[in-house]
Amino acid sequence: MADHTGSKPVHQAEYERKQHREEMKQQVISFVMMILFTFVAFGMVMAGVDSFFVIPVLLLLAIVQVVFQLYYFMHMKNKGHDMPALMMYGGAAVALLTIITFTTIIWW
Amino acid sequence: MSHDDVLNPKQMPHDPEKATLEGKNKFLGFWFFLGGETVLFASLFGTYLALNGSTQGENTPENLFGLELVFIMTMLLLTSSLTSVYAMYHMKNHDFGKMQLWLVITVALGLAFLGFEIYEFYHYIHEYDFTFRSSAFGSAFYTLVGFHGGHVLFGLCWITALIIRNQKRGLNLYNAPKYYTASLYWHFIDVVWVFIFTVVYLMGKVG
Amino acid sequence: MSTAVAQKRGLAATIWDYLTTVDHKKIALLYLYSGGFFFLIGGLEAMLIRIQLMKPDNNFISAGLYNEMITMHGTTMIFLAAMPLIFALMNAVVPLQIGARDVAFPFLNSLGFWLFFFGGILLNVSWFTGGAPDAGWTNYAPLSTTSPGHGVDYYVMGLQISGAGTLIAGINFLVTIINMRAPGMTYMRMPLFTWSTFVTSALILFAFPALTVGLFLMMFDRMFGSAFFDVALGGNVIIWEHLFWIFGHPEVYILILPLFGAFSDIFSTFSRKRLFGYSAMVFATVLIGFLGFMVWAHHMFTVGMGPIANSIFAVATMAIAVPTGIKIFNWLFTMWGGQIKMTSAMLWSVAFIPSFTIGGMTGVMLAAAAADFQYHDTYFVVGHFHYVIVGGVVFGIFAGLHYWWPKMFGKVLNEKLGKLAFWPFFIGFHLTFFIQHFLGLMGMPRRYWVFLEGQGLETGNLISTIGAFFMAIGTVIFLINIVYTAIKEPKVGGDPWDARTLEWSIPSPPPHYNFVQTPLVRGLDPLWVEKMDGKKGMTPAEPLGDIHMPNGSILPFMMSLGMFIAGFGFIYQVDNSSWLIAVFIGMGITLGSMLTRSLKDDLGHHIHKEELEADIKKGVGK
Amino acid sequence: MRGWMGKFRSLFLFSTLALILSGCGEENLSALKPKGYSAELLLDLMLISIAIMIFVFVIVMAIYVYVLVRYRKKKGQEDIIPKQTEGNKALEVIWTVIPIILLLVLAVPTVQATFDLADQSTQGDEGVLTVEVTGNQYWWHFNYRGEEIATSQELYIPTGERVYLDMKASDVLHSFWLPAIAGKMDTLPGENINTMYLEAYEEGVYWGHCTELCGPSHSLMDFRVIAVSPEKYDQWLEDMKNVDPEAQPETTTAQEGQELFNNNCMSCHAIGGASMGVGPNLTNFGNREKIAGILDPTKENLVDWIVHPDEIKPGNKMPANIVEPEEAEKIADYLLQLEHSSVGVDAPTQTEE
Ligand code: HEA
Ligand code: HEA
Ligand SMILES: [Cu+2]
Repeated sequence: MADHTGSKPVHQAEYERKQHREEMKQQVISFVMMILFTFVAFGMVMAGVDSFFVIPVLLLLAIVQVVFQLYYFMHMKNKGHDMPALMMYGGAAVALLTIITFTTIIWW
Repeated sequence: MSHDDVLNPKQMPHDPEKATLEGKNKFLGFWFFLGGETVLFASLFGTYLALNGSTQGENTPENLFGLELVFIMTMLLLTSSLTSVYAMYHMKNHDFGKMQLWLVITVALGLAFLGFEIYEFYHYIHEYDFTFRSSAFGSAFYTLVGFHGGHVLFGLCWITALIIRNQKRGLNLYNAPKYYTASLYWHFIDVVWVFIFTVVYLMGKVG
Repeated sequence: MSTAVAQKRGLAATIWDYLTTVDHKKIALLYLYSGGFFFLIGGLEAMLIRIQLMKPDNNFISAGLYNEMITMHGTTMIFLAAMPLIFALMNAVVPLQIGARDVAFPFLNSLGFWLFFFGGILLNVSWFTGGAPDAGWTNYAPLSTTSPGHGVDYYVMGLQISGAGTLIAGINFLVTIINMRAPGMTYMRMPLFTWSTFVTSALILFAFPALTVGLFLMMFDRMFGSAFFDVALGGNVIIWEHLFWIFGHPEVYILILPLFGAFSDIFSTFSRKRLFGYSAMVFATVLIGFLGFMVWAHHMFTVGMGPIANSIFAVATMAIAVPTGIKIFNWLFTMWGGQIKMTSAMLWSVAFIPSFTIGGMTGVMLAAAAADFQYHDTYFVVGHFHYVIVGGVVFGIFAGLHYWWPKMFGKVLNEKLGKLAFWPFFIGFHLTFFIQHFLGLMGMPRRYWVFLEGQGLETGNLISTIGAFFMAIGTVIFLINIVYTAIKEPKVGGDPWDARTLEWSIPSPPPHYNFVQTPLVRGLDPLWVEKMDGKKGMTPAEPLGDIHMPNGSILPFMMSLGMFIAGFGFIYQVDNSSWLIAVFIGMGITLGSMLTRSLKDDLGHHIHKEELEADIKKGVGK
Repeated sequence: MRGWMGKFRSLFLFSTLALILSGCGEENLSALKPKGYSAELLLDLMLISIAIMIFVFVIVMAIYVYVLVRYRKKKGQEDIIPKQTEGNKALEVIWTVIPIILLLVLAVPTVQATFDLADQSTQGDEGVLTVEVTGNQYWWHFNYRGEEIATSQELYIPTGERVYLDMKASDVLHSFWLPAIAGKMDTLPGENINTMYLEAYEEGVYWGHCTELCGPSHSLMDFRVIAVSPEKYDQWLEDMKNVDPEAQPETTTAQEGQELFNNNCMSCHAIGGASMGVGPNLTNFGNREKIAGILDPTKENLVDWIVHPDEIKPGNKMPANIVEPEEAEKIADYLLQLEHSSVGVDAPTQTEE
């Protein structure tokens, strides 16, 4: 496909590309972090670390990973994402309540 | 904006996925859908957590799950998330060819993931006689992980359809939002998987 | 306008037009007709219930049939009558109130309707195939998982399909309200009906997925042998109750909030005053929506969750009285100092205040967890929820229909008949349901096919039944009014009520592109603002130009039809696996239609400036 | 806490309210005529809440009526435009704060009562009775823990002391409601046991209902609780423990009935003993208040029931037509003479007017 940016002022197109590259760099970094976290998580379990300690850490690692996904991969950190963020937080809040319920009072 | 501008834009804007009103709507609507999906998966996770002790015998999470396979699957899916980020990167740079290429790679990784998952299920059913019907734990496990697998399958079909449909005509303002939402969906699948491997497999193994 | 054209083209063309329409105003009519139809069915079921309970040990309908009756009455009224009627109002009004030409997703809007419609039909088919669902509208396991026959299967598939439609409708309204507002229509200038639609849609988005999951689990248990609710295999029946109420409690606010919005608009219009405490009203709406997610377990006080959980949920539930009270008082003070005009719409709204207040107060009484050990599953609860639902939701729907009827049909519903319908309904309503609180406390549980002689329950039940007949009379007069109005009443202009919001600035009914030129909004109650400035109508925000509109499509209908067919397949494959063919055919149609939708470009069409000018000349686009 | 709530009740509004409400309903069935600790506690709580509600309602209605009378549109007002008030901070604060206070007033006794009713501190103590309750489609079974006896449909308790109920269901959900003595509690199938307690003040026969939809005959799943003085209760226990299931009836028809009963019915039912079968335990049947929980205890009704249980309680598990009507008459003779204990027979019932 032809490059349409030709008709834009060159410096702006250049600027945008640069910006995209910058963002891509962040994304690669978050990817590396995610992989790292995954290694740590699996490593801890395989090494048989005490479950009392491991479970909160596992959950924490998962949440951080998901934040990376949402904010970097899915661009929630960028502007124009207020409403998506609001609705994701809404969903997360209901999700949290649901999970708390199902792990506590479901056992009567 | 005339139809021609949408299908053959004279100039690609900065965010092609949000250049048209339809694009903006799709973008927002899809995010909201994901907000709803969050609750959907939370309900499934909740059910799983409530029932994962109801194993009715030897087929407990500790005895069943093998972490090697899950680790490979995790790597595949995480990587596919990155490749779809690359695809979107090229979309923003208006490089259609590269975008398609990265999406093809994404699909390939997704397929591999799905293959492993099917193998895993097959393995449980035939080696361990552990099925959807054997216990409440079985039902909850296959439902949760299966729902995720179903999402993967749907995502693969969707992205493949987009790749094929647009191969000849390139990026435009009509299909850019479609690509973008498909990639959001794909990331979300990855988000869910992060919790699955943590809550189901790792925590199951820890006991 | 388009209906007139269609009439010339004949019936088949009209039907085709409605099957393929993506115009929110026509979809509103579809919701209205089908919701109204289901309301009559649900009402008929209610009458049969009341006749059965007219006297002790009655044998008018059999025990099994009675359970089917209450289940279908509850399910039909909530999912197939109240919600669609609310969607009818939302579709007819919200885009106009924010100055939009259409909703954000016209195609999905149509899909949402057809899914609801086919889901509702599927549910009601069960009457003719050997038994309707009979485990109550709450469908508690394991009564539901072990219920013989296919009744509960219909419940599961029917609600699953129509629930998907509702979710789609919710997302559609959210995006419409965020993205499609006319210039100057800031969030804090949106009419309360639009605001409450927004909050309601958010509730739908977060509440329905829990129902979806619950229904899937129920479906797997009943049709594919899983063990979620099978205690013999380690299942847990309480999971269903939680999932149902995580959805179910927000659902009751999904029902009432839009009508709170409608009442706000109506009180303000017919008092000729701006809404008192607008920002407090918005805040209260949001707060009710928010708190609505934290109280679901008040339906489960007697399940044995323990005193800690019961106390937490009791206090959380009581908290909702505060924002609701804020609303009640703001409405009263909207009327304070105004010029109250008692139109039929206003009459229903005015009647709502004491009725709903009583219902809300019995709600707070129920929330006192310990006391609920006496109230729960008795007629006290039946009294409570009909007070809020009939006195709030149904009154609100009647009020809203009276108020917006001219916008939808171009004619004001006959006022005399309107009031004539109101009085028997209003009196009958209190007769039917007030006494039920006492019946409950005197020892009458709900869902009782018969009550026995000599327990002191005879008189109360008889009064209640008589009241129901009054309500039926009121309903019938309302129907007569519709027909009478269609035949006899004259056409009216765009603004018959001297109203305040944007929808009244355009003709009744509006042309299918709504606004010839998008209006410029300069304040809360935009039309009122212009009128006070001595202007006749809105100032346009754009020059006259081509208008982009979506194309109609039959695909939403086809997708829903596919689901309908697949639904039968799922239900009957338990008996005979050759029914799986129906699953494949149905899903094939649905997925094929989806594929077609995504492969075929559909960019909509343009209405050209010249046509618009011609319309204006004919007096359409003023 | 009963103390201060009891005092509350002597307040004027309360006593009037209580008086008006107690006009409603039958003795021993109505939640408005409490005859036991929990029911009384709950009535007090209800009265507090009703008082608050009446207070709120009066205020709302006062404003409402005033507004509707005062501000109706009058002729000749067309040109006058009402003042477009935006709101009023002071008013808004008032109608936010006052409800909050009222709700707190309600919340405190609510929480107290909730914990009070969940109290299990004396369960298992020496001399404290626990009954294991099982809900079945469509009958109730009561097992007296540690006593090796059981009853169905009718629960005997001593007055003036707490009796704990450990409750579960054998098939679907049920709920045990005894309005005049206590509230209700669901019974669930599976592992879970719910516990509540009863404390009856007076001797009497109290009427209970199932309040969780459990199938077609849900409305027919009634039961009785017979409260007798502790001495009589001990007597009853004695009688029940000495039941001889094999005992020969006096009349010949009843003897034939016994034979028939043993051959046809014993696989599901029992007489004496403490086990729960597929059907109710029929010990002391001749002294039952009701047959199957709902029918008056006449021979005619019993024969009807034995031949066509499905017509009387649709969907119940007792098969129809296992015996001929003539045989059923004999079985009825046998069952109706099963009078193992006369304790409670004279306890005041509700419906004899
Ligand atoms: C439109 C529907 C609707 C609405 C709006 C409500 C509103 C409320 N409901 Fe209701 N409810 C139902 C529909 C609804 N409900 C249904 C269908 C069921 C039964 C389902 C089933 O089992 O089948 C049910 C059941 C139900 C229960 C369970 C009962 C049981 O099964 O044992 C409870 C318990 O807490 C409850 C509480 C409340 C409360 C506290 C409110 C509050 O939101 C009310 C708030 C309003 C007011 C309080 C009035 C105005 C306020 C003032 C004037 C301010 C001052 C007031 C005070 C200080 C008190 N409801
Ligand atoms: C939106 C919700 C809604 C509405 C509007 C109503 C409206 C009515 N309901 Fe209710 N009801 C429920 C929701 C609703 N209900 C729910 C959720 C339950 C619980 C179910 C369960 O336990 O699972 C319930 C249960 C319920 C019961 C308790 C049953 C039991 O526990 O055993 C009763 C009994 O009186 C009752 C009565 C009524 C009556 C008399 C009306 C009246 O207001 C109806 C008025 C309307 C009419 C009277 C229509 C008149 C029209 C005609 C007669 C013309 C017919 C013509 C044609 C069909 C062509 N309902
Ligand atoms: Cu609720």
